[in-house]
Amino acid sequence: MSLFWIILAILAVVAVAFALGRGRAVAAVAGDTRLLHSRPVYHGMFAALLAGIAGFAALILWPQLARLLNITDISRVILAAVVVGLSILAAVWAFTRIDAGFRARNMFERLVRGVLILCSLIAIATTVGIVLSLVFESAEFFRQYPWQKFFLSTSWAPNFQGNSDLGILPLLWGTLYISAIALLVAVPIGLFAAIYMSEYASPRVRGVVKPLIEVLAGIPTIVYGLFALMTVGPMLRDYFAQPLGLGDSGSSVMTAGLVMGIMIIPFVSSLSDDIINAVPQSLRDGSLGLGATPSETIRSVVLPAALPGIVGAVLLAASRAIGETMIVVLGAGASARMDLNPFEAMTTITVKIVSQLTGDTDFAAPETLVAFALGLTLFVITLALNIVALYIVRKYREQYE
Amino acid sequence: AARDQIQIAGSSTVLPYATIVAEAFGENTDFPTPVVESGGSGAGLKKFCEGVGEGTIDIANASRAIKDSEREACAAAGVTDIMEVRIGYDGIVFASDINGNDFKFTPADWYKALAANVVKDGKLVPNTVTKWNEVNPDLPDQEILAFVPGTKHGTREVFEEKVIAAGCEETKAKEEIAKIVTDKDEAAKACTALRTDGKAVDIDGDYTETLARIDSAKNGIGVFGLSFYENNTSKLKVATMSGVVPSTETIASGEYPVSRPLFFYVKKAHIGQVPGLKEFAEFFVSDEMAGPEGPLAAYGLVSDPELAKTQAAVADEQVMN
Amino acid sequence: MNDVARIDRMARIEDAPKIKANKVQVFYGQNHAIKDVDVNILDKTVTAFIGPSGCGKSTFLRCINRMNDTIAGCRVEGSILLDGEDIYDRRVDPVQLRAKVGMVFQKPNPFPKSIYDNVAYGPRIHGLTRNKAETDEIVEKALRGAALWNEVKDRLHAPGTGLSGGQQQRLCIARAVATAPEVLLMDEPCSALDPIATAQVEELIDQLRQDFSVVIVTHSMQQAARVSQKTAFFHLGNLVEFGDTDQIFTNPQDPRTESYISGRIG
Amino acid sequence: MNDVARIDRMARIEDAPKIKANKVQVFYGQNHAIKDVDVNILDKTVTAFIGPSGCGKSTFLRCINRMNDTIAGCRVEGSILLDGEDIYDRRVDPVQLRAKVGMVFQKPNPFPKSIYDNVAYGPRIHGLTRNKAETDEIVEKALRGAALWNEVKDRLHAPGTGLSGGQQQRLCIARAVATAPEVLLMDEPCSALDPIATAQVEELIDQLRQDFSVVIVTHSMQQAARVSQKTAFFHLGNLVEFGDTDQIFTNPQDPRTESYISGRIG
Amino acid sequence: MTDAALHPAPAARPQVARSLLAVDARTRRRNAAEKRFRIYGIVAIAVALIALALLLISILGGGLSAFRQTRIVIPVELSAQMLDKDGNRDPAQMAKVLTLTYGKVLEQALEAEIQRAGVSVPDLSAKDISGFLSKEAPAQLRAKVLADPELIGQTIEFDALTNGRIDGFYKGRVTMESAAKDSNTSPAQLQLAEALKAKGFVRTSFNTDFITAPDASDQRPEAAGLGVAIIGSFYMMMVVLCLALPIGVASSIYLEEFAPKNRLTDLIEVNIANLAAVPSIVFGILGLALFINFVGLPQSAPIVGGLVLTLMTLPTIIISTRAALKAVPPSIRDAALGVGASRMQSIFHHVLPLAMPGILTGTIIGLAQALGETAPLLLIGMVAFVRNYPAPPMEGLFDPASALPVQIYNWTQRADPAFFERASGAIIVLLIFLLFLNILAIVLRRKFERRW
Ligand SMILES: Nc1ncnc2c1ncn2[C@@H]1O[C@H](COP(=O)(O)OP(=O)(O)OP(=O)(O)O)[C@@H](O)[C@H]1O
Ligand SMILES: Nc1ncnc2c1ncn2[C@@H]1O[C@H](COP(=O)(O)OP(=O)(O)OP(=O)(O)O)[C@@H](O)[C@H]1O
Ligand SMILES: [Mg+2]
Ligand SMILES: [Mg+2]
Repeated sequence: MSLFWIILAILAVVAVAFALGRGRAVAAVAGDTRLLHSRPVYHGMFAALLAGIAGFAALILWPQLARLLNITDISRVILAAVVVGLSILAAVWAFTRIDAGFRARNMFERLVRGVLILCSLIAIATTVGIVLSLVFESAEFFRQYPWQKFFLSTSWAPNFQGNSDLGILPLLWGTLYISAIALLVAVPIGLFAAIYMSEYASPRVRGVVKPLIEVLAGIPTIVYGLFALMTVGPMLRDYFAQPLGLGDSGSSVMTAGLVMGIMIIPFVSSLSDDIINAVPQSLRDGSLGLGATPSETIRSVVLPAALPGIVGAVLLAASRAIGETMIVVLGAGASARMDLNPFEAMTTITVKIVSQLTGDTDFAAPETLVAFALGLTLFVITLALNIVALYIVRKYREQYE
Repeated sequence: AARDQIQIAGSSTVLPYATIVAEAFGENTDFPTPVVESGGSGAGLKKFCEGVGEGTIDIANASRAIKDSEREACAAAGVTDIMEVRIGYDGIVFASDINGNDFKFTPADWYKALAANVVKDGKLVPNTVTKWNEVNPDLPDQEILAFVPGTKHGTREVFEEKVIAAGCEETKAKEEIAKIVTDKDEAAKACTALRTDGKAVDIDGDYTETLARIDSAKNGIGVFGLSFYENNTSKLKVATMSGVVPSTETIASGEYPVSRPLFFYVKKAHIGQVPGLKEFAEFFVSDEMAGPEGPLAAYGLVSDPELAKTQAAVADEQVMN
Repeated sequence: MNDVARIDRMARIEDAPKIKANKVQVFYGQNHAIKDVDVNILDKTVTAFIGPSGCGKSTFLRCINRMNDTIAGCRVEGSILLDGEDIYDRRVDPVQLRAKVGMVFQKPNPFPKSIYDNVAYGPRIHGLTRNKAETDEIVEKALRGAALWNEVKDRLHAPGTGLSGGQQQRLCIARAVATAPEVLLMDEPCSALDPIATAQVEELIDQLRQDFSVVIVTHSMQQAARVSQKTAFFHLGNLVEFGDTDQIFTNPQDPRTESYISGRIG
Repeated sequence: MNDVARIDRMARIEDAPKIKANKVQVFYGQNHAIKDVDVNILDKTVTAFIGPSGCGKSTFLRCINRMNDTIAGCRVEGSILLDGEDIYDRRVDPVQLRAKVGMVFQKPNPFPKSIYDNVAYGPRIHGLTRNKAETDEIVEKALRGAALWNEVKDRLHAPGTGLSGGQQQRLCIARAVATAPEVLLMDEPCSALDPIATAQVEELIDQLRQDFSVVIVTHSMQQAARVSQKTAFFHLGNLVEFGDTDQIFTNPQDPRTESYISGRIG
Repeated sequence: MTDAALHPAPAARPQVARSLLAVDARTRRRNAAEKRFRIYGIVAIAVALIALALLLISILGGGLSAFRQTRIVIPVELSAQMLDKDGNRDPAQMAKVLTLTYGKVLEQALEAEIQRAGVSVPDLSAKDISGFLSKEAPAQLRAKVLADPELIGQTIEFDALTNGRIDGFYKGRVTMESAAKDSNTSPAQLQLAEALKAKGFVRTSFNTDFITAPDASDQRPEAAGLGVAIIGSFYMMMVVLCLALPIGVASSIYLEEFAPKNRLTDLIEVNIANLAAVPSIVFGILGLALFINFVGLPQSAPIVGGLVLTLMTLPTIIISTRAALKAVPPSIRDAALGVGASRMQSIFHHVLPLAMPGILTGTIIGLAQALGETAPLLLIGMVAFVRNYPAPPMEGLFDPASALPVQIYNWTQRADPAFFERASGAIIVLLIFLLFLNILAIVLRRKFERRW
């Protein structure tokens, strides 16, 4: 019995449970559904949801349980029997509870709420998982490499023979520098595009432009990388860096920042557009009615009202910028350096995580393990930044609501 | 259901060879085509050393020999019987834009051009040369710009060892450095450290990136694998090293100095568990594949003069001790 | 308002109506909401629009400062002259128009800002003040005028959306008054107000009339009678009758007006 | 409403008030909006809440069906009993409570759906109907009751947000009536209505009183006098006086009530 | 009570134009600001669209040719002598004959054909002839013969792929000049190609294999296809869509609508924002540790990829969904609660539909990101050379597969320049995937979008 059929079987049980649950509720009041505490659908959905939860939970957990209990050969037939059996059992139990007074909606909603809570815990679980999957190897790294050097050294020079310099500072600097430039590109462009789309453009234009801009987020980053490497980099070098005497590096922070900025435009523009569009028209009317120009209305009424959402969008864009590798590798180069000159090559933490993790170095040596420490450090840094951001948004928002 | 295809992971240098063999293996036998992951020697060996069983890989490709520390980690996870198979050599060449100047290098030229610090008047001072002909009057009057493999690449190790360190020795700089820097490790490091002022550009990507960089900076000189160069002879001009033109022959004979062996490692415990594993290993090192006339050599692998010995070892399932 | 301008305008008072609507038609898509309305609104006068709910009072009011522009699918025909100039002329800047013709909406819509910022908003964008002190003064005056000052003077920096319904309505009146428009359109400004607050707002309207023109939509016949000099009665999108308030309420010409008035309840 | 339940309720009518509020206090953060309010609301009776704007009428009204739960920072103390059961009891399901105690809000807030769906929403979620025909019937009845049927019968599937202010208000009344609550809380339901529509809504309130209990907030003293049997006068968060409407309007006990009533205007 | 003398404004009101048609100085300034503001908007959109156009042009320019492929049809004599020495058509025996032999058969057939056609090219070497055909051709011929042993002894018309360089010559990528320097081809070989084309043996036609065939090794760029990658990506997107969207929306609903506002929910909120900033490769580390090592799911499987990408896209979906939920005015919730709807009902009936555009946007952007991501797949073994098609859904989710971005990433790393064209072609396919998603979202968004 293949997985496909097992799932189909669960779904069948769910459907039957729904129909029977609903039917029983209707029957309980001899057809006059107004006498029911909850509408018949809720009785059906309660039974169905219970059956579904039981079935799918069993499907996911049973093999793990079997593994723990050292039942090595989990036969598909047994699996199917257990899963479908549990599902039916749950449905039957739900079925027995159904009568006119059964608070099916409340029970159903309580179940749904449980599911919702479970879902929002996935985020926490992911974080825990990430920390756990980084922390042991990081500890191993710090056993082999002094933490003072890692956090305070300004030199990054891994070496195959060992004796490497693995200071995070140049990488951190590169990360912040490149992300900042990317945001300087993306936030104004994205925000203005969003404003134009939601406030000025006709629905038709908006309907075309918005998805087009969204395509920018879907173009594989390697394309951006090549674009940076072949077009933007040389152009910046020939028309800006060299004439200004700022060096002649083909790859630079500027190149990567610009190109990455273009990539994250849709994060700012599309999300902000939705949020701005959701600001009630009556607020705009209020401002326009006082003789404000549309732009004044946008700046002083619409944007403040949409602020929390816009901040979220910008944070998302920033996050994406921090996590990007390909554009940095091809656009900004791979050399770890601390420099103010934006036309110099630099690199980011993320790039080095990837390269140290996928390189040819000894996997038990600090040169590879440093990737985990970098990951963990970046995690902590972004966490701190996010806390600050949340705090600022809160403080700012309190003025409004 | 037990896994029925072979799982391979590891070095991206070995990857093309492994895919060529895997493809031919899938075509010519009843076994499914093995799955070949890329991801670097370190990552490959790490997966290899994760343990024994269906959820772990069978073969790790590596562009270097497995390290002792890695074998310890392997053993700790229960991976004890490992077959080491050397498939041949990878030549490392220096090439520049096809329309540019001709170069005839020696390791000393590279050392003088790219060393981070040079000895001057008994002191280590930052390297300031900007043109190749300042390094060696026989070289063209061209800005120094070298695209060298990034620190993640095994090629970097070979480059540092066989070119920079060799140049360091050749120019007698090593002895002078030893006088200034007393710590032995530090002295070795000073010998191979590359400049960071933009003359030596680290490439963390692959050879296609190096090629693209030469495309956008025509005076750059890149470090490539021989097979990559051979596939792009219409765009690249190769430089000689110590007067030898790199080719499979000159490398096999040892005339051309810059090369390294390539390996793959087989988990012996999986032979018999994973269908076709031993057949694949044998197929890989067979003359039809890895021999001098085989497709791997045609693609640029320098075939191992001692291939017969390897074939025998694989047939015997000889493990490392 | 500087004196020259005032004198200038005074000179014109009797000449022409402040606002002259000519055969105005409004369509919401297919829905013909305003049919052939002609109306003259005088300066320094309060004009009341009355009529059953849904008859088009708000719609017509919104035409006068082109707030209908913001409604998709709304089409206006005919002409409306403000001081003799067609406000639907292509050269007219609706922003300038709305600065002259202010509006209080039917549903209170305070900005999600502090009470103070809500009121100071108009003066700021129109540059009516030169410094904080002046702004403070305008804000206080406007809030006092709208009979809200006492209730909010201790919480000027609390959000305007946290006010009660009636307070929000007065806030919106204060906001509109603070910009000192020449014509003020008020769409049921007292609907959520208690009698005392209503009286205060009516007093405010009376004061405004000294200098400006006010148009007020109301459902309260008594209110219309109390505050307005002219009354327009709308019915099903038509302007049924327009004339002096006294005449409309004592001696309506049209039977529909008659029957609407006589059902006086409110 | 099934018959058994109705009989059951009838038997209890005279025993106890439908709603009994006991020392209710409401705070918005620091702001003490309702202070120590005790009030009994009888079944089959219309109770009017009057008082100046911002005195806490809406706040108290929202307490009765726990709509205050949704306002962050709003805290309710004291007890409110509905049919003898404390609605702030932890075991009480606010949903069921609100199905029994319906509400019309001060600001009309139609769903951004069609007019029909706005009205049919309540009956649908409460399963009051068994088929489309019954739903149609309920919708029509509710819209007729709210005096909106004639205006919208041809555009039942047009969006409810495209109605005029007064129409939206009546739509919200229809929506609340359609769910047949036992107690209906109406926050200034006629503020945007013309006299005729107001009369129709008042008639509706009178009809509802035959079976249910109605609480109405109004600024119109006349309206309070016309429709209600009991009146509560609020001032600055206090319940100043509560009694028979006749008595309150003719013979108020408290000087504050007196002075508020006598300023009768709107 | 009401303060007397409300008007006029305390400060002398700045000169206001009396005529509506004459614009006063301040209004002119404000209108100029307005115009500038609009222009910023237009410029912003223009910049974004120009960047998009440039990228698309470069992709299309480089990749469209991947959808065409050069083939040659030659009669091949399948001599029993070479292919089935025993002559008993025993499949097991015939399977012993390797592709090498079939290669020779094809070589002879091509040589014979050249002679028969009377094409003569000076300096044509044996290598030029043997290198004319793709190395894939013998494999295909062998598969064909093994599938139908009766063919042996016959002469069949065989449709063979030409070598990538020849293909490139027809597409203009390889020229006589470049061939002169290229060690893998020669001008003579290209002349041969030209002559054969003139005779009509060679044709370039639409390349369905590019979309359906599996990947090929570095020596056969002409045979490399996207079949496995498309299936892999499709499976992964299914997993992501089926998990990330409901989970993301569910947790947003809980956090935004139900969760008490306290330390814990703040923590969750910060957490989610922070997860968005975690580099995707770290999700790969997590996936490897959790799904492969702990749960025991197989390597290189789309299910694992899908799960990892789900975790990766969740923050994007949650953040945008929460923002969208937050933007729904509270009066709508009140209205629903007021008629006795439960919180759950008010959310699912009213709030969620109104928040839908924002949710869809987040989903689209999240999916686009997931669709183009390689780094996390690196660690769970999906950045791989896979030639066997995964099985149909559910079971197939556990079979090895690659993915579109992986294929692109791999191909851009390969030495043979012909792979660059393939990579660009793959990008086009990926964008088409994306386009479908976008169109779906546009349609849905249209349905839900509404200003109130
Ligand atoms: N959400 C809120 N946050 C803070 N304060 C509030 C909020 N809502 C109301 N208030 C305050 O509580 C007090 C009572 O408000 P409420 O809305 O109950 O008044 P009301 O009697 O209904 O007045 P109106 O007739 O104007 O509607 C007012 O001072 C008001 O400013
Ligand atoms: N945005 C809109 N879209 C479509 N129809 C509308 C819109 N606004 C109003 N209408 C319709 O136009 C007609 C006139 O509406 P209007 O708002 O002008 O009425 P009103 O006289 O202000 O009524 P009320 O006293 O109830 O506010 C009504 O039938 C209304 O349904
Ligand atoms: Mg109106
Ligand atoms: Mg109120």
